[in-house]
Amino acid sequence: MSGLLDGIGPHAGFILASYGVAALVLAGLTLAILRDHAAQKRALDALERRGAGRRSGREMA
Amino acid sequence: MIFEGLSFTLQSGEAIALTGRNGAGKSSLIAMLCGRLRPDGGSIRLEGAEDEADLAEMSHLVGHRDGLKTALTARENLAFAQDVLGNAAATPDEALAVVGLGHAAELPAGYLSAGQRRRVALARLLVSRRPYWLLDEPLSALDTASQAMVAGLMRDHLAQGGAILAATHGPLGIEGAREVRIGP
Amino acid sequence: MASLIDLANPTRFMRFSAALLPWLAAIAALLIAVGLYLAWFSAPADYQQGETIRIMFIHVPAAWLAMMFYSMMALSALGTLVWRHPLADVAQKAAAPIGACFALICLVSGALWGKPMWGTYWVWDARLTSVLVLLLIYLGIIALWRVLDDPSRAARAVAILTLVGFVNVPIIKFSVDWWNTLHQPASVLRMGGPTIHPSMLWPLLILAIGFTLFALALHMVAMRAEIMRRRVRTLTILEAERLDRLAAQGVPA
Amino acid sequence: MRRAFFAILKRDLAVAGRAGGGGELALVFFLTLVVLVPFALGPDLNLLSRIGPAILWLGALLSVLIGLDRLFQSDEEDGSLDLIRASALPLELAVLAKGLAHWLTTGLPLALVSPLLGLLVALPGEGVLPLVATLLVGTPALSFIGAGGAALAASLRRGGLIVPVLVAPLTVPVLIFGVSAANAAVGGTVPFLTPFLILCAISLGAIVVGTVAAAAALRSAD
Repeated sequence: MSGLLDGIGPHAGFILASYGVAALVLAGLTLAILRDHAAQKRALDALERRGAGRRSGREMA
Repeated sequence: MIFEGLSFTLQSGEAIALTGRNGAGKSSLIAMLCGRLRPDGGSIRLEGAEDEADLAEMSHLVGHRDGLKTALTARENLAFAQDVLGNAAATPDEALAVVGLGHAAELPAGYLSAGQRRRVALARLLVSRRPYWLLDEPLSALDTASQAMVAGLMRDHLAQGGAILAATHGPLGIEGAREVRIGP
Repeated sequence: MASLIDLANPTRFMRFSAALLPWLAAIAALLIAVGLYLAWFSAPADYQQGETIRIMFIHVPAAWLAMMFYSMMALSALGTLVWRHPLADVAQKAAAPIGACFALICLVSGALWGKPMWGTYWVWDARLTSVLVLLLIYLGIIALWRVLDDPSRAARAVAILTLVGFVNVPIIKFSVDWWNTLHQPASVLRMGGPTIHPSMLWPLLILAIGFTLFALALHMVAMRAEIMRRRVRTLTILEAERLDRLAAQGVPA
Repeated sequence: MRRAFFAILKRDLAVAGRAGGGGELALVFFLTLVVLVPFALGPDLNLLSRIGPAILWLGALLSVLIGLDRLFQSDEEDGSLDLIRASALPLELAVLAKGLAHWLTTGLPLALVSPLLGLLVALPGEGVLPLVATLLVGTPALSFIGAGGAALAASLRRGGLIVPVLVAPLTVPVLIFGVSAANAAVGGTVPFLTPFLILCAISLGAIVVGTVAAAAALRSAD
C-alpha cells in the first residue's frame, strides 16, 4: 500500500493540477450537455403541450 | 442619365404612387430622397421643418432588402431599429401584433418566410415615429390579407398628417393617392 | 407533413437511450471510482519519474478517447454519406465537443507531465503535436457546425470534412514523426517504456474503460439533446406557419 | 443618440456570439497559424523562443485582418446599413461602435489567449505580460485601420481578400512597434516603454483616422 500514503512527492502540484484540469473540463462538458438537454426538453414539452406536433399534423393533412 | 425634368411636391397627409416600368428610376429616386444618392441637377427641399434635420433622418425607408439580421429574433431586430431610428412609438411586440406576427416574436429572422420577413420590415414603420414614409414596392411578396393590413397602416399614417411616397406597379390600395409617373 | 414530426428512428433511439443511460452512467462512475482508487493507492511510484507517473492515468485514457471519438465521427460521416442513416449526423455533431475536450485534457495533462520531466510545459514531441493538430481539426469541425445553422444542409458538408480529416490523421502522424526525428532536439526523454508493470496496467485499463463508458453516456445525452433541438426547430417553424394561416383567416390565434 | 450607439454595439456582439456569427473563428485561426509555424521552422524551442513574439504578432495581425471584410459587407447585403445611415447618430459614431464590437470579439480574445499560445513557442515567463499588453494596445489599431478598408469594400461590394491586401501595408507601423516592444521585454537593448508608448500613440491615431475614413467611405457610397 505505497502510493499516496508515503507522500505525494515533490511534483504534487503538477499531479493535482492535471487531475484538477481533467475534472474541471469534464465537469464543464457534462454540465453544458445536461443543461442543453434540459433546455431542449423544456422547449419540446412546451411546444407539444401547445399541440404543435400531433394535432396540427392531422389538421393540416 | 436615369430620368430628368421630374418635379413634384408632397404635402403632409398626402400620398404619391410612383409608377414607371422596371429600371425607370423609381428606386434611384427613393435613394436620392433618403440621401443615399446625389442628384446631378435640381434639388430636394424640405420646407416648414423646425430644425434643419435632413430628409433622411425624418423618413422611414422600406426598400427591397428587409434590413433583418437572420441570427437575431424578430423582436430583437425591431428593438434594434427602434433604438437606431429614435423617437420610439409602438413596442416591437405591438408592432409585430399589428402585422399579424405576434406569435413569431422569439423566432430568429432566419426561420421566417419571405412574406413574414417583409411584414417584420414593415413593422419597423410602427416602432419609431417618422413623418415621411419612402416605400419601395411595399405590397410585393405579401398575400391579400397582408396587403389590406399595409393599406390600413398607410391610411392611419396619412390621417396623422404623415406623407408617403411609394414606388409600386399595381394599385396602392388607398384612395386619393396622386400618381407620379417616371419615364414612358 | 405529419410524418415529418414523429420520425420513426429517432423516437426508438430516444426510448432506447432513456433506458440504457442510468446503467451506463452508474457502471462508468463505479469503474472510474475503482480505477482512481487503485491508481492512487495501490500503484507504486515509478522508479524513474516518481509520483508524476500518476498523470499517465489521465493522459493516456484522454489520448485514447480523443482518437476513438474521432474514429466514431468518421464512422458517422460514412453513415451520413453512404447509408443515409438519419441519426448519423446527430451522432457526429454530438461527438465533436466531447472528443475535443478529451484532446484538450490530453494536451494539458501532457504539458503538466512534461514540466517536471523535461523542464518545459510544451515540447514539440511527435505524439503531443499530433494530438494538437487533431484538436485543431476538432475545432474546425465544431466551428463549421456553428456556422451552418440549417442541420440538413450542414450534415453532408461536415461529414465530408470529417472523412477528409480522418484520412489525414495517419498522414499527419507520420509526417510529424518524421519532422520530429529530423530535428531531434537533444532534451527529449522517451516517455514511458513499452512494458508497464501489471500494478500500473490494471488501474490504467479500468480507468480507460470507465472514462470510455462515461464519454459514451455523455455522447448519448448530447445526441438526445440534438434530436430534441431539431424537433423543436421543426415544430417552431410549423407552429409559426400554422398561427400565420390562422391569423390570415382572421381567426384569433 | 447614446441608445443608438449602444444598440449597434450590443447587436454586433450578439450576432458575433450567435451560432452562424463566426465570432470565435478569429481565435481558431490564430491558434492554427501559431501551430503551423513550428512545422516550418522545426521543433527546436531555442529558435522558436527567439522569434516567439514575432510569430504571435503576425498570427494576431492576420487573424484580425482576415475577418474584417464582413464588418460592413453583411450589413450592406441585408439592408441594415441603410437603417444605420437613416439614424440621427452620426456615421462616425456608428463606425466607432462597430469597430469596438469587432475589437471586443477578435482583438481582445486574441490578446487574452496569447499567453497560452506563448507556451507553444516557449515564450519566456517575463515576456508574457508585455506581449499581452502590446497586443491589447495594438489590435484596436488593426481593427480600425481595417474598418476603413472594410467600409471601402462594402461600398464597392467587393468583399473577400481585398481588405487584408488593402489594409496590410497600413498596419506595418503597428507590427514593427508591437513586435519590438514585445521583444524589448525579453531582452535586448531597447527599453520596453519606448516602442510601447509609440505603439499606443499609433493606436490612438489609427482609431480616429480609421473611423473618419470608414464613415467617409460609407457616406460616399453610391
